[in-house]
Amino acid sequence: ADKKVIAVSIPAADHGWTAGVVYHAQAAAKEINSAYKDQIEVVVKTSPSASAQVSALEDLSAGRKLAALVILPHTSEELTLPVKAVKEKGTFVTVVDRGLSDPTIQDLYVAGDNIAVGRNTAKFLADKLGGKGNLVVLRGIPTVIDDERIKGFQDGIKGSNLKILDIQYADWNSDKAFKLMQDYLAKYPQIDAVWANDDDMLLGVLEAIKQSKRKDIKYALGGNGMKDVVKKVIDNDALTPVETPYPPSMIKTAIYLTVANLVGKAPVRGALKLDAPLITQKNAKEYYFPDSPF
Amino acid sequence: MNAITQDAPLRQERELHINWTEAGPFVALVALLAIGFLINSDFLSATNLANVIARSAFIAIIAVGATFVISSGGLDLSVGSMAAFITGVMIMLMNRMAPEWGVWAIPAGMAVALLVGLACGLFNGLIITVGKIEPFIATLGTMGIFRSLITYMSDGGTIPIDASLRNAYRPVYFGTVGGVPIPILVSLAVAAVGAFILYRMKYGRRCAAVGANEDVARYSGISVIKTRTIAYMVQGVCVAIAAICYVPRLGAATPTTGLLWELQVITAVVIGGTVLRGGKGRIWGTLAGAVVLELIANLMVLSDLVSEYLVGAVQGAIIIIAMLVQRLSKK
Amino acid sequence: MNAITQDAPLRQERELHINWTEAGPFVALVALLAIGFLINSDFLSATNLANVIARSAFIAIIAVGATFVISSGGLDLSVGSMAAFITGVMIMLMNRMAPEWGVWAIPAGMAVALLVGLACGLFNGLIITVGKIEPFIATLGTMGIFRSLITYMSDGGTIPIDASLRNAYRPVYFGTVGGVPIPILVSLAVAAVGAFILYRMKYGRRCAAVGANEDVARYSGISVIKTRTIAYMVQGVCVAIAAICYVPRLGAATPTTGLLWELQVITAVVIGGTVLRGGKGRIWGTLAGAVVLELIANLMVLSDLVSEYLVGAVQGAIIIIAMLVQRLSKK
Amino acid sequence: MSAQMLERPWSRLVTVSPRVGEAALDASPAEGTAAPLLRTHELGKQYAGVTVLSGVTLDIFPGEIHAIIGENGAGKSTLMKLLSGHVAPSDGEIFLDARAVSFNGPHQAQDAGIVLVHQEILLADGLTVAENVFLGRELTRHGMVDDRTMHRLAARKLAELGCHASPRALVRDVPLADRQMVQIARALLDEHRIVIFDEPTAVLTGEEVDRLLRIIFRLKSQNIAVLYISHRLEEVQRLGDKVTVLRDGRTVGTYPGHSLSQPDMARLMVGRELSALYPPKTGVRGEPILQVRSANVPRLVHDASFVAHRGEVLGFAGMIGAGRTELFEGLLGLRPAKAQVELDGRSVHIRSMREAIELGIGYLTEDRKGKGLLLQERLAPNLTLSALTRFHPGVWLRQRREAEGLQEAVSTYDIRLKGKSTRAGQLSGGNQQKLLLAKVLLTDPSIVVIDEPTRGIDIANKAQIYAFIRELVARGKACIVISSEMQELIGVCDRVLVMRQGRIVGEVSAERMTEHNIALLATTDGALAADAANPSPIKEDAP
Ligand SMILES: Nc1ncnc2c1ncn2[C@@H]1O[C@H](COP(=O)(O)OP(=O)(O)OP(=O)(O)O)[C@@H](O)[C@H]1O
Ligand SMILES: Nc1ncnc2c1ncn2[C@@H]1O[C@H](COP(=O)(O)OP(=O)(O)OP(=O)(O)O)[C@@H](O)[C@H]1O
Ligand SMILES: [Mg+2]
Ligand SMILES: [Mg+2]
Repeated sequence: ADKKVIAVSIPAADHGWTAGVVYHAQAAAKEINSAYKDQIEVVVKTSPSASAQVSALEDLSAGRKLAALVILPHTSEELTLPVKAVKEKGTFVTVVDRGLSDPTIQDLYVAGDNIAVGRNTAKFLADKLGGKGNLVVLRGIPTVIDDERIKGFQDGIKGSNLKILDIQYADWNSDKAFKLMQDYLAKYPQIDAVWANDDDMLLGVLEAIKQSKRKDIKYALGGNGMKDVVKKVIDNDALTPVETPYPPSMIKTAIYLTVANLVGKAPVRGALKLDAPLITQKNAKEYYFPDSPF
Repeated sequence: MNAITQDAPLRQERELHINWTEAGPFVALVALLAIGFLINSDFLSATNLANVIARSAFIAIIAVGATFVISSGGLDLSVGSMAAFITGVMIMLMNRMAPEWGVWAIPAGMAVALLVGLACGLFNGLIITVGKIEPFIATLGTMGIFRSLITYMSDGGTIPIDASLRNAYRPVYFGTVGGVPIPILVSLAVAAVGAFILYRMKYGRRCAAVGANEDVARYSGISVIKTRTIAYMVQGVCVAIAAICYVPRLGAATPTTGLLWELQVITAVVIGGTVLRGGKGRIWGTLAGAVVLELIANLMVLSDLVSEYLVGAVQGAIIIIAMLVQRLSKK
Repeated sequence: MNAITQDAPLRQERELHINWTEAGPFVALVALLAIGFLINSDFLSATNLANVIARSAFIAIIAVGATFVISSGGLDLSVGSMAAFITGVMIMLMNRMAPEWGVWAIPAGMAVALLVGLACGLFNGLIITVGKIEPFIATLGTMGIFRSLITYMSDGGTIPIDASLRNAYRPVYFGTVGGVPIPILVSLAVAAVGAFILYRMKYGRRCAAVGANEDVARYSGISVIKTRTIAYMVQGVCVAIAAICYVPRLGAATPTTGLLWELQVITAVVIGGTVLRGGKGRIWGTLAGAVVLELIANLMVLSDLVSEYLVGAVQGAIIIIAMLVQRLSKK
Repeated sequence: MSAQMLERPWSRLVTVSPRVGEAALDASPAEGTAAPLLRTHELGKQYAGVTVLSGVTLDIFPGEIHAIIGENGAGKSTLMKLLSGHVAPSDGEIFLDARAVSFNGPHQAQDAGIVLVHQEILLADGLTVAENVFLGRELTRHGMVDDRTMHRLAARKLAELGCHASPRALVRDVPLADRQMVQIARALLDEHRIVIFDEPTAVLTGEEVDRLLRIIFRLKSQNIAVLYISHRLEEVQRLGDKVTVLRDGRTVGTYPGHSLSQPDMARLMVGRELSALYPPKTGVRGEPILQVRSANVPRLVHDASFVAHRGEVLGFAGMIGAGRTELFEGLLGLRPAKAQVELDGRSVHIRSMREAIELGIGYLTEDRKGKGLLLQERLAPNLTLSALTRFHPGVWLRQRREAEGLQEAVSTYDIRLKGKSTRAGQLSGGNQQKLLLAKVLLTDPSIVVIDEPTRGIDIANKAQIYAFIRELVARGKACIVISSEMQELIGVCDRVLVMRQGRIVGEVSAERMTEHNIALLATTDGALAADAANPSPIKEDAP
């Protein structure tokens, strides 16, 4: 029996969130490969960079015809044409998280909402700080996700008197975030809240705050829904009472939907946008997966 | 008299010796192809091989330049960021010219890319030769500079190429001539020119002399500063050529374009048989080295044996083993 | 006879000479402190300086080991990944031991970390000396291997230290003795031991001899293989010590731990005045180099002059300028 | 080898005639008509405040061979570097054709017609012979380097010098002597007005020396001026139209060459009477200490067997390329080789120099720059490098003791250091050699293998080194001397083994030990050689 091949192309696990993506993708692949033993084979491939991902697409589609491709693109612009090339061979394309420049390519789109991650966090801070205060922000690696989150955040504080004192790159790396936060603390005597646009960085930020013994910081928030941070929310941590989810498990959702399209009778098409509601103590349990590495 | 009789066998031995030394990377290449075929028979399919070799073109082209730099006793860590920077400048320029010039914006952009590459190389070269700073540090510095500039130019985002140019430019990467993908032809051409300069022109001799023994070169009236600086300029031009081929492939410049290419480039050069200490450079070996690297990555994608987390480990191990194979084939 | 009378002034001159050459990195350091103070007066605050120097400790400790490797004519690109790998192994082990051993798991973990470091160094050393592979390539390979292993061990996520150990272990990074943060003391101790070995012990002589001229060393009855391998083992132990100090800082190992440390380490060594070609190591300069690097990063955040996009460019430029300052202070 | 030279072995020349002083020439030009081609006026050089050379005034005329002699460290090489633009003078002036010149680098001097063949071999190891010969002056055809022509020309030039190294061979693969020839070929490639040779014959053997001297005479006949430095005074005597003697950085005087006897030269150089060059051979041959059976170094040495005894100096003679160096490098674990070695009757297997040193064997390499000394390093670390364990028992370095050790070596071996010249590379060539000797002997070996013991050493120090060798064997040690100077072998050895094309072809001792016999063995095949050697040449000791 000819098995239908579903290729899953995702970024390599180079920090917490992408690691989560890899974890969930592999989990999905394992489950599906054993559930549909003779019908479907899911192949997961990771790539450390956009150009490596393009290469991987070429490699995956060079030898065989893919029934479907599930892709979480490194960047939108760079992957658009290569995905289009795969599509033209008759492959079902599911795009996850980051849309391609040309939305007509995708058959199915499962996305998080990076802008909402930034905006919801900003709204929360504006609300809790009474519309004014000094903020410092840590951003990740210069990419689209990073850019969107920062844009969302900046939109979110518009109209309030919240002031962003500083914004610097910390490469989504907890070490760099630790150093950067130490420096922020040395530089600014009064900081009301910190936002790190990713939970990996938040861990470093918290450690630096703890070391400084400063009391002026009211909130230190992250984003992405890392289990350790969600746990803090559950425990009603004073500094980090809320969290924004950006679940890496969306890849799993996407893979299952793609399988449904292949094996099910009804076509599955369209766009599915996961929103990024604030995780608070009330709903935190729903977002807590202690067994995930992320 | 007896010396004369000894001379003949001696010379022959040398000839043989040279051939073996240069064969190293190719032996590794063939070994890899064989292993690849055993693991996945699609590996040797024409499409797959064409893809892989075309992809290796960027690294190969840059590595040809690096062969000059390394054989002259230098090192350039900035090539990856430089490629990103040149790509960025080029795309911005072409986009700006597109409305007026139409498709002619493309050759204009290419010309500018070459000039920018030359200038970047000159900049690196001068810091190293006139400023007398270790190449490692100097180019680590300029690596940061170029990388920041592209980040700045793109506001931390993407600089996509204008849609009106996109299709016209596409063939530069995706086109074929006589069935051979254009990037492969370009990289062969660059290597041929590089080999010609390095082996058949005065400059090549001087480059190797400067790398082999700076003092001797100076005594022989060779300007070390000039020779080294030119090597970096050659490197700059090669980076620009790679950037020109790169643009149509991904259609955009981003702050992560060309990330860590420098390591791949140096690896390709070393796998190719050029020693990092300087001296003789091996252009064709470098080319083979670049293909070897890309094949290893390809093999990782095509084989299902390795956990995604361990891909890096297996790649690292294969590189080391490839070097051992090469070492053994020499003796 | 005339030789004896000449010897006294001779020795004095030497002393002076050394001081100037070695002063280079310290001159750069002082210049940087002065500039920092002009830009932001908080720069010289005790907390800030303590933070910065404590932060530089990891790089400094690893760089002490790198000074051995580099002065013996080698290079190690794997240190960053090795640090991550050691951190991972150590934490996993301590976590497993914690229920039975309690706080004693910590010293046990440390001991294991040192052993793993030694083993990793030995592994690198053997590939390079016995396998006769260029250090650049060999350690690039092991860099990939170590990085993959930690990714694999952590499933790409985080390996946090057991909560029961966390507080007991915290002081190793955050504690102070007599007001001086412990990491600073550790890095001073490592440097002192390193300097002692390199300058006052036979091994140091051998190391420098092998780096300066392998043939001379061999003809003098020095085992090149042994000497080089030991240098890599020293490097491994230094990485382990850095890892031991690192664990309490963030309490976890992740696949991004120690990313690109190798470049910082080599930069610190070179800024410190050790030449990459080998033959001479400058431990104290290396220490200064590590602090210089961290100060530059700190200065970037404390000053408001630079767009976040351009931080890398300015950092790169400052490193180049620091090298120029050092170059000038020598002559 | 000319018969004349054979009749004047060095040992007979050591009594010095006292009347040399008056022979000094007037400093003003002797040749009435010709103007000097090159003239120096009060030339001086200081390194970091230490005077190395001062007040040197010299006239060089076209078509003359002007020899410069002086003790090790007298400043000969420095003077030549000043003349050839390698180093800028601190004081004084250089006139070329009566016009003051100052060269900014050797290339400018070469453009002006002055070229220097360095004392230390300066070639790019990783490039080929031909590439080195033409470095910086590559020939091109249609814009391409013309390798074929360059190979041909290089081969021809080398052949004129009697060197048959392949132009395609990498310089690092050719023997030292060939490298020297490459260097000379490079200097002679272009027409020059003044050619300076700084100890060109130090690494050459008799036949090659003869050939070089013939070439120098030809240069002279082409009206080219030649400056020639050598510690081999018989060469100086054969060549020198004029001889300028340097002592401690100053000129002692310029003398008409042919009127000066070798002992005169020696006395002028050293400034005192010299005792006999070779000490008497008083050694009593003791027990065999080193027995080597069928030593083989792949391609280079075949089936060599010999025995060295306590209390004897055993010489190894041979043409360049005979494989003497390779034999011992092989025996000492410095290159792959097979051999059965017995030390004091005990069978040993030496895999590295370290083991050799531990077994009490010292080896002084012929390539002091590449394999002997760390040129960038200070003297003390160089001195103790092979004897670290012996010199520094315990954990740490004893730097004071090391300084004392250096002091001792400096006075014992008369190493001349000027002020700041504390790096080994800054010592003059001869003093480097002495430092190397001191380094090897510091391991207190019971067998010393010395490859070219007096390469670049001045006459006074030669005598001293020979005395050392004798003293060593008198203390019951064995000494093996590999040398390309036959007089030296004859003067200092008890027994000489001759190698040819990788084989030991004969042995000479006692009265049969003559240049004639050795040369015969070293160059000719079986029948003739058997005539020259002792009745049972090879099998005498080898069981
Ligand atoms: N670069 C240098 N720095 C300091 N001192 C130097 C330097 N070069 C040479 N000297 C010193 O100058 C003196 C003369 O050296 P030079 O090489 O001219 O001697 P030489 O006459 O050629 O001796 P030899 O016969 O041993 O070759 C020596 O004492 C040497 O140590
Ligand atoms: N690396 C090498 N590759 C090939 N041949 C070599 C190499 N090194 C030396 N030879 C050859 O080995 C032979 C012996 O070398 P060498 O000249 O060192 O011997 P030697 O007897 O010590 O002579 P001398 O000490 O007088 O120079 C020569 O024929 C030389 O050409
Ligand atoms: Mg000299
Ligand atoms: Mg020899």
